[in-house]
Amino acid sequence: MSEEPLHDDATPAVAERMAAEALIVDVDGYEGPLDLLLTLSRSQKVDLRRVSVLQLAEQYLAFVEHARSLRIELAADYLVMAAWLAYLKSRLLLPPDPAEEGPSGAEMAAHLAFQLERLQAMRDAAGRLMGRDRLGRDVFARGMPEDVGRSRELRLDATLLDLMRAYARLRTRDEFRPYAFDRTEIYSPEAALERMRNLIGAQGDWARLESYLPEGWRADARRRRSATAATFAAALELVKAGSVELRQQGSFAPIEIRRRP
Amino acid sequence: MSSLHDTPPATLFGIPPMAEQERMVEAMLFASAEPLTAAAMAARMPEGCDADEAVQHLRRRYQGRGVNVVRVGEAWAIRTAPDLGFLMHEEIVETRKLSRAAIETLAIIAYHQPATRAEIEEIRGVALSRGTVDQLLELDWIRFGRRRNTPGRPVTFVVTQAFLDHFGLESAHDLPGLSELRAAGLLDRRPPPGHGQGGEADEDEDGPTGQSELFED
Amino acid sequence: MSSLHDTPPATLFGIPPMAEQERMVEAMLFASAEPLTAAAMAARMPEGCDADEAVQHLRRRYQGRGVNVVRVGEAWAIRTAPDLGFLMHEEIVETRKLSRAAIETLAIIAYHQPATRAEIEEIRGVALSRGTVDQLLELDWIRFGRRRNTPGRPVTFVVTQAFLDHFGLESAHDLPGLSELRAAGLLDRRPPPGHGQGGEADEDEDGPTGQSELFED
Repeated sequence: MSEEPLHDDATPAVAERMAAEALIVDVDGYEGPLDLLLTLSRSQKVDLRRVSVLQLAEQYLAFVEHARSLRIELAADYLVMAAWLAYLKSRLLLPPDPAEEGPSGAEMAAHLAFQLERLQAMRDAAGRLMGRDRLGRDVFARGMPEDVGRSRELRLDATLLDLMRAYARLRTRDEFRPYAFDRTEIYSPEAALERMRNLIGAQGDWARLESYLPEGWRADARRRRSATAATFAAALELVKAGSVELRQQGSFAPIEIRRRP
Repeated sequence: MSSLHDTPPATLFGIPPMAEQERMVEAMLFASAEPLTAAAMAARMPEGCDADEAVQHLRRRYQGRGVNVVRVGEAWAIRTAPDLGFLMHEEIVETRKLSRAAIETLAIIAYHQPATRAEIEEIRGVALSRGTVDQLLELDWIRFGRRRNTPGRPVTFVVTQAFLDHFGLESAHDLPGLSELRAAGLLDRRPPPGHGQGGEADEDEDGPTGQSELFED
Repeated sequence: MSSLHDTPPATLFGIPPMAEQERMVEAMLFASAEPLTAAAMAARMPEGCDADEAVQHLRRRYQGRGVNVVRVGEAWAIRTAPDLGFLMHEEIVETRKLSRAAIETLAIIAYHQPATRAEIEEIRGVALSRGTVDQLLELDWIRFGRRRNTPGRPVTFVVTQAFLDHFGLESAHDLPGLSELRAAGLLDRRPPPGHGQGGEADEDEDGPTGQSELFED
């Protein structure tokens, strides 16, 4: 359920998540829908492998209904799960439609049972882990690490956290940088207009627009593109001013320009 | 082993006898609060010493004693015997109480490692909160592992030597109940049905089960 | 002295056998941050124990070993045998945090490698001092990479294996990207003032292009 959208945190989520978490806490202290389902499944008093998913779905939907009747605002996760369980329930109850694509109700139910069993297993494992003899509580390290033969060597150190924080700091500072155009190969419309004004007076015949590109801006593709755009913009400016005419014989045909007779 | 007093500090051939090497390893392990690898100890010992063998001798010597030589991942440390913890009330280091989310996240990383954020969230059924990972990183119980070779190349988390040291584990193989969980298929990366194709599960070059690459050592 | 394994942890009379008391003293002296008097140890031990006698046994046991039980005023402590002091030399290294300039430079090289001096200066917005580079080279965390095929053929910097080892990374690819840093809480999600769409800024979170060419070695 929460797998795809949350995958590798594509960022829009943090604030939403925090808000969602705040809500989750309100739902009687359950840590999410799976936790709630796990708690409900205990009421069936059977091995998790034998749990009736259909019954569980009904219990969950009843819980959600109940919460609604009490006007408890449920976090979105709970509602998504409710919708999914309602769908699962219908898949389990209705005879399978051979035309329908996707996993069968039984497969979906089996996966849910697996998720519950796995979550329970991880809880148990966490409990056993925390119950071990722990350093600093049950087992102790040397209280007096010895400083014999003090040879002072200065070592410079940094942790991975330092490194990542430094990078994060630099990169966030970047976000503050005022907007600036970083490209260098730019021929400005102002320059083009200046140049056209001087040249156009000398020519009365139709000439290709490209022939007005300045020297040094014709060979390199990036420079040519910039100069063409600027020259075209300047030409339009001159048409508007009434000093030149533009024509093009067809789509993608060369654009031609001449001084207005 | 013969009495240490009879053996000169160095033999004619320049390599100290094993009993002497054992003393050296003993001194170094006692002096350090952190686990030391055999390689790190060998680097400080005279040429030709075998820190690995010396530490094995030392380990046997301290069996059943008030302090023991324990293995911590690739390294060795001396730690007090667990049954004597009651004597050390004054030495107890109060640790910040971990949230349930942090404890579960830690367990999931330990048992499924290397584990991605998405996998942790899938198992717990809730988003992994900011701060939970941070807390575990700051405790130095988890670190970033290799990126997963799946779309998006997500970072993974693995547990650290400090984790092993804290929980008294020789290696991540020794996590309680690990083999039972694995046998029950509960550590498999099993995609939800219908996510079969294109999902992250099948491009896994890391193998179908978690816990694979880390234990290659 | 009889093996500890044969003796039960407590006798019929409730007083632990001497071997057990010796274990207790051993553990306390090991874990304590300062020398302990026999009285202080006795206070922590079960009723009826004789810490004085136990410490004498322990002292004999450690005679000739790599560490010894020594008297410090009225108290007792475990100390490295004097002849092994030479092994402690590497133990005492003063560590100092890397300067901000150095850590930032290192971060840029790690994320953007191979990186030229000009690129580092552009990202940091200040000139790169020779001392900073020298320091990182001396630490063996960066080295010179291949020259860049641009005018002037500037030298580039890349990170070293020692860098990866120190920071517990398998490769520089495994460094988390910006959005991952943010998710881990290492980066405040504070949209810059007047920068409407705060989040969009990190399309190229993995660090620009650089990363690809770098791993040719």
